[in-house]
Amino acid sequence: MDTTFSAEDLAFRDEVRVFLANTFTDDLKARLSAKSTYKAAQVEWQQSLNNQGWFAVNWPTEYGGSGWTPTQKFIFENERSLAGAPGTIPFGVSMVAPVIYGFGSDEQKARFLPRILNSEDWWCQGYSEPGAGSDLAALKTKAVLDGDDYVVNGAKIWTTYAQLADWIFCLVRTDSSGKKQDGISFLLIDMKTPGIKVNPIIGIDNQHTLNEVEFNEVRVPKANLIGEQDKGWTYAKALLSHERTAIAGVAQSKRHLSELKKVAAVELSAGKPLLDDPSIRKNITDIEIELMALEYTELRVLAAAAAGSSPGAESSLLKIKGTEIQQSIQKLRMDLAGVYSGVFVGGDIDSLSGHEFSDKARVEYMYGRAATVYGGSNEVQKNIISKFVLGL
Amino acid sequence: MDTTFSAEDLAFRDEVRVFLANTFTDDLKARLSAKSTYKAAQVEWQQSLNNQGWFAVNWPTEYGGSGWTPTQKFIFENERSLAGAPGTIPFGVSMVAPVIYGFGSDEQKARFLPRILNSEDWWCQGYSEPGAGSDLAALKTKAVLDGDDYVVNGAKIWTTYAQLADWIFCLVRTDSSGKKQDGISFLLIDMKTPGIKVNPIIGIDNQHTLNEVEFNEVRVPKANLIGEQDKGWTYAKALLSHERTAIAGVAQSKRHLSELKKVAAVELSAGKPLLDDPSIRKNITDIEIELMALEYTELRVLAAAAAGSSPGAESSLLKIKGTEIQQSIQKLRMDLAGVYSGVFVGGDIDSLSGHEFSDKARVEYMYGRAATVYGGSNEVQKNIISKFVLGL
Amino acid sequence: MNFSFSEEQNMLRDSISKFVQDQYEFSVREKLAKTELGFSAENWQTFAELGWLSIPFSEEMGGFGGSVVDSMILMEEFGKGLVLEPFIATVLLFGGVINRSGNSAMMEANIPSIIDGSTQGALACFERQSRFELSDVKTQATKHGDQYSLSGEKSVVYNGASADKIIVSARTSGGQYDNDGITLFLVDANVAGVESTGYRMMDGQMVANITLNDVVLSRESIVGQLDKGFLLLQKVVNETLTAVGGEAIGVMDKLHTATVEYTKAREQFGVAIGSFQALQHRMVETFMACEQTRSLLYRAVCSVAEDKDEATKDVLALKTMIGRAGKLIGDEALQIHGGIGMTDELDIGHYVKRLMMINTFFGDADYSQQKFAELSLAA
Amino acid sequence: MNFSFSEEQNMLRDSISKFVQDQYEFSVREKLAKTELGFSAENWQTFAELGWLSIPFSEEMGGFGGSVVDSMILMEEFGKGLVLEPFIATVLLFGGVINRSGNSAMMEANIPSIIDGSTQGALACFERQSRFELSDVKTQATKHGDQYSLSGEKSVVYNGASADKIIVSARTSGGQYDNDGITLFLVDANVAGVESTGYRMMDGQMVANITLNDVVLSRESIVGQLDKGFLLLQKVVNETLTAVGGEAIGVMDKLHTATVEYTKAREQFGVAIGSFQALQHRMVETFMACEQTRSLLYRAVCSVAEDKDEATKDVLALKTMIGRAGKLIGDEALQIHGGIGMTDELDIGHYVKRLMMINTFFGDADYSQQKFAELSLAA
Repeated sequence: MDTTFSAEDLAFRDEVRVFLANTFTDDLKARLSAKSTYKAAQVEWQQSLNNQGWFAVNWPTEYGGSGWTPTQKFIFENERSLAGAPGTIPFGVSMVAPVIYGFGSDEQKARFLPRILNSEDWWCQGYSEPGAGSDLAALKTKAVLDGDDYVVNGAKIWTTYAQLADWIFCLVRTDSSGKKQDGISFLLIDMKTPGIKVNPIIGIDNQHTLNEVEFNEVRVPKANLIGEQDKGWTYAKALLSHERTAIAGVAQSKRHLSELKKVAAVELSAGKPLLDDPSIRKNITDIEIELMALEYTELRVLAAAAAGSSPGAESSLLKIKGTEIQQSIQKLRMDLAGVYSGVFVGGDIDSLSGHEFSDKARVEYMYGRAATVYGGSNEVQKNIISKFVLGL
Repeated sequence: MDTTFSAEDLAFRDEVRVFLANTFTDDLKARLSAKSTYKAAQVEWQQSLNNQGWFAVNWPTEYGGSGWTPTQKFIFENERSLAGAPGTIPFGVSMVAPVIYGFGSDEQKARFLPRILNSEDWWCQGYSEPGAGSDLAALKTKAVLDGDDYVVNGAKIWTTYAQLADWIFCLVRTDSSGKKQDGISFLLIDMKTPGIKVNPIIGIDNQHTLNEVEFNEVRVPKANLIGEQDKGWTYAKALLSHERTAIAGVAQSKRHLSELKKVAAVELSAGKPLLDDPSIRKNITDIEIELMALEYTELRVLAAAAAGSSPGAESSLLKIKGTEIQQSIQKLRMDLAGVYSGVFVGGDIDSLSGHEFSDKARVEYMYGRAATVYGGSNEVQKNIISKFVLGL
Repeated sequence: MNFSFSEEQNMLRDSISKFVQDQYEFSVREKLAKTELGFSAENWQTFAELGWLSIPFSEEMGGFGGSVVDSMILMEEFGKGLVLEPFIATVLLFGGVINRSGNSAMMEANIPSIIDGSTQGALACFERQSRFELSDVKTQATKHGDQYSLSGEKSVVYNGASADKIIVSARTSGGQYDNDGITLFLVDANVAGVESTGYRMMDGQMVANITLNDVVLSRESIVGQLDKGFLLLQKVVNETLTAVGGEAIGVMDKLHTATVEYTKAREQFGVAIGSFQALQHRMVETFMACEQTRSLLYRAVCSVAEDKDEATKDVLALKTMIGRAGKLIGDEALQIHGGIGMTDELDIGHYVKRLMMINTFFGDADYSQQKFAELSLAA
Repeated sequence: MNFSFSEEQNMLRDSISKFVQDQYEFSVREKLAKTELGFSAENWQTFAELGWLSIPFSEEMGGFGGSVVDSMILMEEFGKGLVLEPFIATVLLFGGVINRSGNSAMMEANIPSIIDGSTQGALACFERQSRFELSDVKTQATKHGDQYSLSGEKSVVYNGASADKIIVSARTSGGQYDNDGITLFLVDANVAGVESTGYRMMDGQMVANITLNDVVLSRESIVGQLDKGFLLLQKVVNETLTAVGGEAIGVMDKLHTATVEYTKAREQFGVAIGSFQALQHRMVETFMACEQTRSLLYRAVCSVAEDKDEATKDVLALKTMIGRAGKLIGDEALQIHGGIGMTDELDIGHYVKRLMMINTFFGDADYSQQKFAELSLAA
């Protein structure tokens, strides 16, 4: 048991730092934060990572994975977060790709994986449906085989960035006769196919991130079916625990917390820094201690995964604690912003109020409420731990 | 809506203060706190209350109740607690008496109520059984009619002060054919009856308060059956919400909290009073604010009861919050005691350690753990609120 | 001691409740919230006609002669409908300060026009740096003979953009953080040197930052006593917070009830989600939080109405609990509603935002608890 | 970076685990806890023979040459059996201070007899008034020529009644609360002027209050450096707390597991109570609390073993979480067990008491968190 970095690890860390300094430029940063240039900038960033061989960090090396050790993953995530660089959009590289290389045909692998690696396709996820939330398997979107095509009818909801996406991977119902987990198939659908309509959903953060995606007689080639018809639930399940691990966001939370300490050092109450306020001290350190723990919980899970045990119910723990910490940080940011936490209009007003972090505070707080609901609600995660870890 | 006291209320408060000053003497106080003299002293105290007409505060006046308004009850409880005077042992006056005057025969009323009023009989409660905890109705102690007697076999558990008691009121099973709530009868049993054995249970507080009471062919005259055979559950249920209200102990908690503020003002850390410590300040005021709220919640429930609505599920709220606050206070006391909170042997060592409140801290903390379990566990109370208030 | 409402109070509640139900459907409210004004001038006239704007003022002034209990009742019903009209800013804060000023000329000149709905008012008592400290005042009032000249900037002034008249706290003596030496001035919004930039808060309320550049005022513009503005503010804040506590409980009850009802209707895994015990017990917690908050509300409102010594302490306890219970209830409402709760389209998020705004209004839970501790733990 | 144990460490764990299972049944432990000594001298000799008492000491001293990781492993297994023998007091605290003293004569004179089980030791570093502050020292060491005279009272000294030798913190310079000016002295328990009053703690541990009346000591009795005792103590406390963290996690896991198993067996309302979702979700919380505590334990133990800058900070984080998680886990274990959990007869209450004692050991959760904040929030 030790936590020291080897000489190779330290060299890798330096390499990452150099890469970040060269690649994550102020110009890129600016383009990432403007709505109109966001997508292109994010793609550019992901392509830079891929050129370095650092994009598909969890893929098997045969498909282009980075082949990193848990320690390298830890180092990269830490450095990336410290630099404030964005993560990768997970829907392609982390979510559909493992299904494709795990269960797809050779043709599908050849067709989709290289484009994902190079961020040529922007993917979104079609799981949830209006009326079926955490009870994912209750989905109703139907696909009926008609010649060489499946004809898809129904709707998906809470689809992040569907408005930017080229492709959507969907769970669809191909058989309703058995129990609900059976009869589900996994389809890859081109978003340009006629009959698809994307309806924006404005969130409580007043942003357009989520969407409803309607399917009206959408024809999807049979070649886009992953694995066997009616077996999609199996493929999707394998992917779910992966999603949960990714949601933990430890490195990101570390960065946010350290930013907030700096804010608390300069924001005043009655002329004294908020960092001297006993409530703020308690609130910050409550979070920090949980986060220090979660960082090592994640390392332990990564180490176990590298040693061959697949992250099962432990990933539920990461998801629950990770999202709880994220929300606590968002709450802390709001607390620090005080009355300015409620300021609604951005732009000019921010500078007027003298509290530039308040608009970010509100948007992140509000958007962050969803973290305990998506990726399988935290209640569902608790049911998973209860059943598979505690044996209840 | 107002919280002012009328002239009559103020006069009553003065009267209570005079009574307490005259009756709750240092001598009585000393006898109450020594194990050997406790029972006689407690009886003496209750008899003093009864001589004043202040003992049976919730009974109808026709049976000797005090006929107090909610405000008077509030005033008395406050003054009593402020003075540090003990409450009344509830098993007779508050628990079995309402069943007797509510459902007993005229003979039973005449026989038992005057002796309860004058604290001539010490009662204990025979509800819980080994194996049947919160699921009270699952009780198995059997009573079979044999001539003019019921013959009782079985065991009751968690019986407070059974070792001091003259009588026990029991729920017994007289019929096992229907659903479990049916076939239960309510029996009054003389503790001197042959076949009763009291086995002490030492608690985690290392005190002997609880007991198991065994019944082995115990013959109980039919005249000691309350109401109808097999209808005991109905009678007991009426009593339960009463018990829950009594458990809240708001006035007592107010007194304890104000004592602890005084302790925190003199106990030091690094030479500074603990009362200046931010954690202690937060812990004290967390409790105080909840308690200030609960005081008014209780007043609102009392007022509603006086206006004719019977305290139903609201009493579950009082029980939950009241016991949570009690436990928080016990925890706070332990925190103040610091390392001395663990001192096990009382007597000499207490004075040695210089922290006389530490032994009390430990005993009350440990004994207090049971408060969220007895009187219907807090989980059961939540089920009650969920069902009867929220309609879930 | 009694916890029931008078016949008159029940009638008041019914009339407000009816208005909210009939005129304040969520979709109507949403349209109003997006207008430039941020509320309905027509509604405001209705309030005047129904006498609601007169509630806290004495009968001599043409008012209803109500107490904070009446204001609490009104605000509880307003809370249920997320009413946008600036009752708090104009009637409770602006009107409250005038009403407690002891200056009868000023009262006679202003209260009738509050009551008839013709004057909109605001209280400008916070600044960019002041966070929740009423005493942190940099805005300077400099005396020139019989006149004062005001300069400074006030932040997040509720109803600041619509107000005809604004009460401004300014320093006439003492240091930046002193309680003493703060004086309140009545400032006409149209007078030279007053500039206001309006913006919207997340609950739809319109606020403004107000700059004062050598605004010249007569001695008669002083509200209350020279240098003693802090005490006057504190009194009015206590009264206002009990009324806002009413609003908070209205919002909380609404969120709690809507959530319970949602769990009865919403099915997952083939059953209503309200049948899951883990959710049941959490909703019992929100139920208890509502009840405990209501108890502190009644405690504080009586304390303020009866002018008890512990009024400030009771109000701080209430404010602390509103913050904490509000967070719990809001979080559970969003979480239990799930995805649908996260959309701007549903009313739930809007109720949550209003509760969050109430939390930071004149001091959040942590701040209020520390102030409470100062009073409660003084040796 | 790796989180697995060496072959040797796994063997160590197995041998301790086997001892606890075979020799430390709860009923046996309960009898031991009620003896005057409070533990078994025979067990102590077994520990010596098995080499456990030598774990932290270097091979040169005849020790096992282990790290804090090894001590942690041992203590985790001890925790599962609520082992009473004074390993913490004699080996970790007393032995730890000697071991870190840099004084080779003293090490050679004392460590072998710790290892062979013939010396019992204690560390007397707290006083009646000192609460959790190691630096609050009133006990005075007055210099007379080449000798020191010690006077004062030390409180709650673990193993104080059985100890042959005691390390005492005393003030040689500075004021009562200063970190500097504290010196550690090695005191023979039988020497004139040392009086000890033994008593028991609720977890069965024997402690003593020790009075020192003009106890005369040579210059050679100084452990470490004059006036620098605080730094030495802090180092040893960090090492000890990571080992005690191991014990805590042993206790927590035991409580959590016993509770889960109880809910599978215990029936109410016709079903196992483990089928109630509200209880399930609460046991998921205790599971997560165990895992998070274990993570901080590994973090702190590596930090201390690798002598990192953040060692103290990591230990304080661990100690804070042990207090908080321990409270949660203990509370839930008692509550979910219900009545039976409240009896002295069942082991549950005893595990809970040990966790409570660990919480107050060298600073409770609130104290540790504030100390943590001082390090973490320094600007």
